[in-house]
Amino acid sequence: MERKSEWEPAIAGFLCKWCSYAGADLAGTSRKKYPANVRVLKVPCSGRVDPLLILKALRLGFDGVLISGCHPGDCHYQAGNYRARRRIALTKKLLEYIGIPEERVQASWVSASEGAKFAQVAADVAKDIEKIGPNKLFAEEGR
Amino acid sequence: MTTKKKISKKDIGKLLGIWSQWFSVLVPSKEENVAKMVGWDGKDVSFLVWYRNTVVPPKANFLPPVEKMFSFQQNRHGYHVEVPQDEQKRLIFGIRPCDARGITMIDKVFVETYEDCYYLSKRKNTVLIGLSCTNPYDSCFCTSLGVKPTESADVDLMFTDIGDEFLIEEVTDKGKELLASAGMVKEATKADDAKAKTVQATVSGMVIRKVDTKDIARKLQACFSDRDYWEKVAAKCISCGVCTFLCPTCFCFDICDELVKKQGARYRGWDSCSFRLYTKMPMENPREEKWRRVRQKVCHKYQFYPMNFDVAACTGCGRCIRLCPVNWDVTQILSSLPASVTSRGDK
Amino acid sequence: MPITDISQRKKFLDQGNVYLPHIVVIDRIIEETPSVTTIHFNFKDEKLREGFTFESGQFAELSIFGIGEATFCISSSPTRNEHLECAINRVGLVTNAMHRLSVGAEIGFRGPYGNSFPLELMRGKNLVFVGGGIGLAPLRSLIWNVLDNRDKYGNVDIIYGARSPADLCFKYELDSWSRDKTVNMITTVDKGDGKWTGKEGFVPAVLEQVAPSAKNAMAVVCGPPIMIRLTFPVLEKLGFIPEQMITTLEKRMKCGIGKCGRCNIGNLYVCRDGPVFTYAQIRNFLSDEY
Amino acid sequence: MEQELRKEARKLLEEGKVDHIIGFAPGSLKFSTTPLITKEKEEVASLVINRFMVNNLAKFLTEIPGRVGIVAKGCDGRSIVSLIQDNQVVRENVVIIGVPCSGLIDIAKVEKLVGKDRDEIDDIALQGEKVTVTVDGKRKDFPAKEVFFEHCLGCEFSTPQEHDTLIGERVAAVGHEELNRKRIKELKDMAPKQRWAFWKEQFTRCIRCYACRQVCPACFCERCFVEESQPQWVSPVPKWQDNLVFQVIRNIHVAGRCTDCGECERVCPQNIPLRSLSKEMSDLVDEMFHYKAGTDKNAPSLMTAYEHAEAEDLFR
Repeated sequence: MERKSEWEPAIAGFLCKWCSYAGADLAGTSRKKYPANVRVLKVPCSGRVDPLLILKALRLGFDGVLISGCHPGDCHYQAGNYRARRRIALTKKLLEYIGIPEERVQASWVSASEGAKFAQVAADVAKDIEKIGPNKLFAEEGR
Repeated sequence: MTTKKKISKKDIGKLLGIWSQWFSVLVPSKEENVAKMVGWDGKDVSFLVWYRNTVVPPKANFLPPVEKMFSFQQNRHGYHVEVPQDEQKRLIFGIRPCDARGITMIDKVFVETYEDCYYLSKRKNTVLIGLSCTNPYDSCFCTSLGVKPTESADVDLMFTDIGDEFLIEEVTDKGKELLASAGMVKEATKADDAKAKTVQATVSGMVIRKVDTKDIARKLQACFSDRDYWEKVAAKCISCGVCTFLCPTCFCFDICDELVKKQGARYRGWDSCSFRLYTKMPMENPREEKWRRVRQKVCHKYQFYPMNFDVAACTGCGRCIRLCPVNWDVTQILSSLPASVTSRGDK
Repeated sequence: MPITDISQRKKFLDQGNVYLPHIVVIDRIIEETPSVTTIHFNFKDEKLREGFTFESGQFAELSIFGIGEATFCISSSPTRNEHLECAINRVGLVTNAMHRLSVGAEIGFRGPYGNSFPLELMRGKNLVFVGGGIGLAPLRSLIWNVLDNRDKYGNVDIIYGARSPADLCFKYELDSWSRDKTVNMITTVDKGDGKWTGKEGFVPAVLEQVAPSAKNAMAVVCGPPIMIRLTFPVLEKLGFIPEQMITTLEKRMKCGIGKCGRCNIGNLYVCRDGPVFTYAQIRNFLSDEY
Repeated sequence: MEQELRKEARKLLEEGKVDHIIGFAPGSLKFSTTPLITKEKEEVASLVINRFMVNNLAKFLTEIPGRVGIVAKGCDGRSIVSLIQDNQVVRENVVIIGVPCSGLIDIAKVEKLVGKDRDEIDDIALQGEKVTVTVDGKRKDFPAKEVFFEHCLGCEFSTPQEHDTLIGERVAAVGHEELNRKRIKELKDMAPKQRWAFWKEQFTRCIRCYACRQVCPACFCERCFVEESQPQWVSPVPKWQDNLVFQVIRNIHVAGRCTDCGECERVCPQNIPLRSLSKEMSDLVDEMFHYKAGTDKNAPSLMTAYEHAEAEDLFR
């Protein structure tokens, strides 16, 4: 039914270097198949992910944003991911409120040993975003 | 003396219709209750009833809040630069004398030494039709700055409200041409002229806010280093850009580049001396403190600009008073300037 | 009154749109100090390469497309016109990006803008150049201009200082100037390192020690604002009158042509009425706004 | 009440308990006030209390040195507490002169209701929950809820909780739940695409005068992210995309600090409905984290605190 198009979603993936980044690595080395749509950006902690980074990624035309950090309780810096959680939760909700589809901004907890989970998350996120199509939110010139 | 013309108010729609054949006609219009000059829809002339003045001054039609200067793309031969062309002929109907004067003041800056083609191309392609004030705001103080609410030499045609009709003064030849093919425009009589005179006197009398502008430049020079005075005056200013952005004579701008997905462009947009970063250099900022910025704003309008162009860069439109978030009132400042330096100097 | 009449200013190949940059190509990059590099560049267009003229003291707006524009004085001399040079201090968005460029890069150039050093006034006079840090860049253009027409001028004193030996710009030329018997070259640093054999001390203090005569002289001062502010009183002490003191100022600029508003000192715009001023012109504002 | 306030302010200055008084003086326009920031005891005679004291004076606390006596409505009081929580203000340096406030009159609403501008209106008088507006000698009555600011209708703390003295009696706000969130509800009823189109249109008008940010007591950053140039996150010229990014991020930055004083929306010269963003943000903060800005000076600020289990449904 759906016409196959050239377009492939581009996803900005902010991955905590202590867990999800290693998780993504593991997914790669253990040959778990996951779509190549996630452009990985290594961050020192999910707590580093300023909402500005999320919005800037969308502003620059990324079709989606994935933030992934250590499971609650496992933060290398004790509470970075707890703080990230509040921030990301509010950002997601506010962006939804102004009309950015919730699929565009997603978050997950993936540990260094969860290569399979990362592959799954990446695939799911890519599928979600494929469904809603390319990000043209900021494309219109306007004034 | 040139003979004056007149037109019935109910014919304004028709007149604008005729002009629409040659021009993109702009009239005062409210969008979300913010009045500005925007494209006429071809029928609505209700502004003749509600319009006092726009929130956004018509300078925005020549120096827009943001404007693309050029776009660029890199290919294997290097950069390819493209300048957007704006050759549209425009006619602004209903500009107030204060705002028309404001445009004349910005003209001076954008013409001298180097011509600013972005501003001037729009300026040259635009005809200004002035409309006299009938109901000035209590914040207006134009008469203190030599602007008459019902007369203007800064437009092509000047319309004065004399009841059911407008008296039309042909200020420029361009203006005269505009009336040539308008059948509904009649010759004005002496009685019409007399009516206009009465209106002029009445409306001028309605501008109640007064500032003694004589000697202001000298007084400002005298108190330039009076830090205590300027600190006090600046205390409640919040350093936003409302007064400057919406001032009909302010022209400062910023230039910046943008590059998204290999599509690049250079833009310019309004900037304000109220902003702390306006003069920020890597190591120093000559106007880091708020009182210096407030002083700059006042001195530029009433001391520096007059030194360069022999006239104060203020038309008394009162926007800065009406729209200020904290009611910072420049007329109070101008009336309270100390006669001489009374406090410690600066630095 | 501005030193040069603005209305007489020569506009370079008037093209209608003064905001459109010409393309120049970087042909050499020299590391001056850890934070300063000099770029040598030339116009891509051959006609411009042939026809371009400027005067010592003028500046230009250089831009990297997609990053932005910034103001630089032209540090090469019009007497050596085979290419243009600008010294770039790495301090902000544009200058940091400039430091990442390599030879062959194409950048935008607008200019030359501003007035220039009053060579006519300086002719036959003894000249005192006082520079600090990257402030030597505009002076360098003038110094070469003078040295290339050596017989037109009297004595030449150059007093140049920087924070440390590593922060001295144009080291390769400082040496040649000190070897020049017609030049009295004094280099100083705020704090020397083990190898430093020259003077130590702030520029205004060293100037006071050197005490050049004010007779038939003109002083040209350029450096960080604090140095400029402290140097003028010293010159006054040495007998210089405000009309004998010249400086070139740096301010935040965007347009370079007197429109965008931010570089004013009183009613004067540094870009349009300057950047070269006499002390007489700006002394009322100097303590206050610069 | 005004007499009591002036006496109190004068006393504070005379006794050397404060160096500055921040309050409201009559403005130069009809139905307006202006912030009064003074060291002079003579000047406190011009302090006023009325229904037009719109500014959130907490904004000035971070820039006035020394000890300060400040006139605070409920929302100002919350902003002061929030600044204390963020270590921007030392409690001991502030004498909070609480002024209970059941709601402020939104002059823009009055103008719209009577079809006249501020300076054409002769009188506006509040009696109980009724506002009488006189234009050209003719009087018209409106229920207070129609002329009060929307945020006043949602006010939960009409008397500042944190205060050193209180001028006048505690009052309850003229609340109105439905009107308070009417515009937010309308937005939520739209499809996401419509909402985006709505905000795009709003931010196309933005001229980036930063009045919203400058007037906000919660925006106390030394340097705002929009002014960062390395990297330049947001273009300094008002393109709608960047205007939107600016405002959304600003709202996230002040989440847990915004006390719904409504100043950002009031001062916007382009009438961008900014409270429709900030109020929704406050609601989200309350719903998700049970946090109300500026209500507990000893509580850690929202973004530095956390519970072990919260908002987990938003994470994979």
